[in-house]
Amino acid sequence: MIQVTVLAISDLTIQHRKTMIVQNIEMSVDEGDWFALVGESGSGKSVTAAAIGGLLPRELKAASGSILLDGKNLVNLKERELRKYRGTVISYIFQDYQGAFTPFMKIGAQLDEMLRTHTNHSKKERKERALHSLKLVELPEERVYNSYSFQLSGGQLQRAAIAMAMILEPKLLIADEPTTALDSMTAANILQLMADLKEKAGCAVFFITHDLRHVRKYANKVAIMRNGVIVESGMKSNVFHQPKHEYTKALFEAIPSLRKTSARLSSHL
Amino acid sequence: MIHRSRARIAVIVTLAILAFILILAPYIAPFDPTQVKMEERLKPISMEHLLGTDHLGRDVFSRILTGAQTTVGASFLILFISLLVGVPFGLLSGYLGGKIDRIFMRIVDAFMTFPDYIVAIILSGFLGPGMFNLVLAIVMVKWVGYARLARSVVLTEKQKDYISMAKINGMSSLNILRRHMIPHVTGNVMVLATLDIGKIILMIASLSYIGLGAQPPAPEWGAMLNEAKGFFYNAPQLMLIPGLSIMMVVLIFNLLGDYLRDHFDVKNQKG
Amino acid sequence: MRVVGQEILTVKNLSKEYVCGHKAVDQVSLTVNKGECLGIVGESGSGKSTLARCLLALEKIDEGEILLKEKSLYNANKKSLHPVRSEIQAVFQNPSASLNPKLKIIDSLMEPLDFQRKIQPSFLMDIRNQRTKMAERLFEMVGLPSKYLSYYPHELSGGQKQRVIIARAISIEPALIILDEPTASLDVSIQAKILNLLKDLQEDLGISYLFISHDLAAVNFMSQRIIVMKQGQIVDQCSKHDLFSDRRHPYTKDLLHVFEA
Amino acid sequence: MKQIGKRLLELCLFLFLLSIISFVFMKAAPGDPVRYMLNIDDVAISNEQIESLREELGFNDPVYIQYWNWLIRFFQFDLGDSFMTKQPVIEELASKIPATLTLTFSSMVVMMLIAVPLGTLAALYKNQWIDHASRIFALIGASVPSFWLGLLFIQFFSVELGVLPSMGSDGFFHLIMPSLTLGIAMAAVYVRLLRSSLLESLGQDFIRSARARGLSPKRIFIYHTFRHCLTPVITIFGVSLGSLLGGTVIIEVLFSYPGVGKLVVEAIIRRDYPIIQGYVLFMGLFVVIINLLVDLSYRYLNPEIRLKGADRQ
Repeated sequence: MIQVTVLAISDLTIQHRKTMIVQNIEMSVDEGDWFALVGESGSGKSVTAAAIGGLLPRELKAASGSILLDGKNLVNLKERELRKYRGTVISYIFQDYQGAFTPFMKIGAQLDEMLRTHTNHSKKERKERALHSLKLVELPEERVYNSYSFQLSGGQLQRAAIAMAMILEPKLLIADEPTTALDSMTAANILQLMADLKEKAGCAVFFITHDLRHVRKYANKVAIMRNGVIVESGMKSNVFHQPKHEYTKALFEAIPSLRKTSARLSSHL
Repeated sequence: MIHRSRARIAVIVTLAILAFILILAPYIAPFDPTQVKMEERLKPISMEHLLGTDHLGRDVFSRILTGAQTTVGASFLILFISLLVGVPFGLLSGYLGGKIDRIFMRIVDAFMTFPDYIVAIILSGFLGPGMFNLVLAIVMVKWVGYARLARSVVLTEKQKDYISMAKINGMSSLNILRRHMIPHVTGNVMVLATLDIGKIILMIASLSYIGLGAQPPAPEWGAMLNEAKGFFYNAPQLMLIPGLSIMMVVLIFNLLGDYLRDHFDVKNQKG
Repeated sequence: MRVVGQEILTVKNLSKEYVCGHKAVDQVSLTVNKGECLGIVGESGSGKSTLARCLLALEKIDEGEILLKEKSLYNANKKSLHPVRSEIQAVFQNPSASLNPKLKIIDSLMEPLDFQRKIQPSFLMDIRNQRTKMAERLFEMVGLPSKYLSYYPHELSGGQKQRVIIARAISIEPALIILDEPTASLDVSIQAKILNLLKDLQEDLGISYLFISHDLAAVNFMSQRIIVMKQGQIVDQCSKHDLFSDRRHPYTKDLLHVFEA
Repeated sequence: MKQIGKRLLELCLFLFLLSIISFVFMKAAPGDPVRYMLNIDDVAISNEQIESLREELGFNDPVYIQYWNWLIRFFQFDLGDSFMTKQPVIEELASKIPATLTLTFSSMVVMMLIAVPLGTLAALYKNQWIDHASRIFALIGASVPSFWLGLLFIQFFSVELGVLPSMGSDGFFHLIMPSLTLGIAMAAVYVRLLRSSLLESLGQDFIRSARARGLSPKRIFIYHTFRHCLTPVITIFGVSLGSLLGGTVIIEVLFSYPGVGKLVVEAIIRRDYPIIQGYVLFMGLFVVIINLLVDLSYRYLNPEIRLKGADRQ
């Protein structure tokens, strides 16, 4: 089946006053992809993710290049236009699950608010869809619908955030380190959930992480980023088995692996 | 970074001038501030009387200088005592915690629920008008703020790992307080103190204005404003000059306070 | 390479209950031998950090006993706790929180040596009274240029700060260092260097480690023996070589599955 | 509801303590109250007269009896008589309280009219000219003695233009200058607090998530940002209402505005203790009510407190 390109970023540069945060990056994400953008802190991966949905803080701006979504360049869209894409075509989940929901509004109310903003379904229809979306992420839908965020655990909150993100069946789900703040067990379940939802909805996942171990199991494409530049990218199998760039090799060797027990880790970075 | 060093020089220079006036006021004042000369009443600004004379013929310039000593001097005294009482109290209560801390919090809450002006007025009411009673009243109001600040700084730092590290090294509580807590507390207290001086000066002036602070003929800025009330028509400058002096001094300290707060925030944020 | 025999740390049926009745640490017993690294792996809430704080006498324990070089650490009163206590040091997860932002690096580094005059670390004997020289040597041992001694913590990176903390931990040549998630907040490349440094220091100075982390791979890399904790209890214990044997506890197998992928 | 009950109990205890303190203060105050009572009218008085009055008023009874009697009379709204006017303190206060409350309320309105728009704009347009303007306004406002500002108003409006009355309080015009003076002074403090709490709310993670969901800026501001910063704003408002009351004392004296503040200052100068004591209790009651209202707003605004029963941050 021909690959429909969902997102195509070309020659994107983002600046903070004079300093370059991200320099002429190229990447493209097709329907059904799990595209992993890997980089250490300060590599500019989160800034790239934010730029896609136009969520850059005021002092950062996309100096040049284009972000094509379904053929439309988002960079020069006005805020009012871009807003229509957020939540419907592009949706986000963040590392800090506490910050996904407004603390003094019930989870159900926030789901309802989003549906009211982007659709004109009736109240009953909205409630059904909200409950259904919570069911999809394996949460006790009635209880979660009527509770506040401080009444849920970290794992539950992140699941509810995924439900919120997937409720309008976006084309692109941007996940900025969604499991970093979770236990390894809960994290594994969340990643599995995201993979299942991706298959069902057929959307693309743009996955930001600093941990290559998550990438090995779920991603099909990967890009390695360092100091605002993409040093290597391609299909996961190629990059994992024959890494070309020095930095990529060093990253792989720096991870303590369970199987081969070496006396020292390579750390010539 | 020039902006910062330029601001620092400006601040130091103004402080020096202020200190100079405060200490040397009685000597550089051309006339005796309380000496009444009815024939010299309500003179306009002249070479002889730089700021004219008031309704009793006293030289306004001399009164402003010596007035500075009362108003600003008293507020430094209040600040000093409040710090001396408040900071140790807050440090111990914050560090030791437990019952002492709970009792302390009850006292602070009681003080804090009342607006400081009201407490100062009532206290000086019971103690009776007069500068000494006013100073005492304001100290009783102000010390709580510093105790609370010291306590909150200690509480936040107490949980930090470097305090656990110090405990692991077997350092005594006293050593921990002295070596680790004091630097944090001094930073924050300095900022609060500079911002507070302005408030204290205003409080002294206001309470003296309504007759609770300095009693005539003391040359206190607030009291001078009260005396000038009757002479709007013929000598408006009598009312302008003390007001302006209060405003300038308070403005200087508020500017200094803002500067210190930004300076210390930078250090705190990074730390 | 491992020196068998002399037991540095012995913990017997240690329990710690929080006021809400939740048993944070439940009947934990373990031993650490000289020059050995014992690993403890567990999710957050498994009680591994509470155990560490109990061993460091930062928190009281409800039951059980802690022996450090056969001397009891727990039921000693404050005064006699002191000599035993200097035998144990710690490295925590967040390097920025372990250094007082208002003190220069050299003052934080030399704090243990400044406040425990009686201690004579073997590798600093010749310069015990020259504070700056000692600081420079300690920095050499952890691979930091001595110009950082006069810096303030906010001028250093996470990895550099963690090296300062490690230098401080080894400065009084303790018998045991408790490492509670020492590299969790560092990037992969920096984590590798820090783990290598810890291994080098263990070989050079023969200090025993208690390496605590949620990352089974890091624990496996550092330790000879591994303990798995869940809800305050030790659910599994094995030497590193038979980590993959099928006698492992199901929870350990789940962890293996997650980290091995 | 349990915490509110606890809070109410706490506040009643506080009031009770307050009455004891003010009673003790009255006893410990220097000067002989009986002597003040008598020689107010500059009439020569013999010692016997003072002695007989002392006996009659029960000043010679043991302290706790005096306090007990005082407490009983207190619950019958009898706070004794003012030394100066011989009128019952309750009536003296009751006649003046409405004036002070109107002044406080109108100053509060002035404060809100200035501080809320300026503070909000300063936060929304950070580091632009409106923000710097608000910073300068706050700096000047905090440096100008409020009573001096009043004097300038009198000088300008009454003396020069003769437009506004500078004395008394029968009518709207008498209210303008005092409330303007006090309102502006308070606005200067409130503007910066409002700005920082709004900035803090704007920076919250859940605001970024709301934006990522494609909600409209207007909706985000009203239902999310503003609602979040309401809690700190109300706390600051509660505190500033207290210091607003403090300010009224000075302003009432300045504009000889016949409120409770002016009364208490005269009472202090004339050592009229019953009035002072009555004022302390009135203030205590007023502050207690404000605290209770602020507490209730916490429970309403912050579900976490309502459900978990955690007391105020």
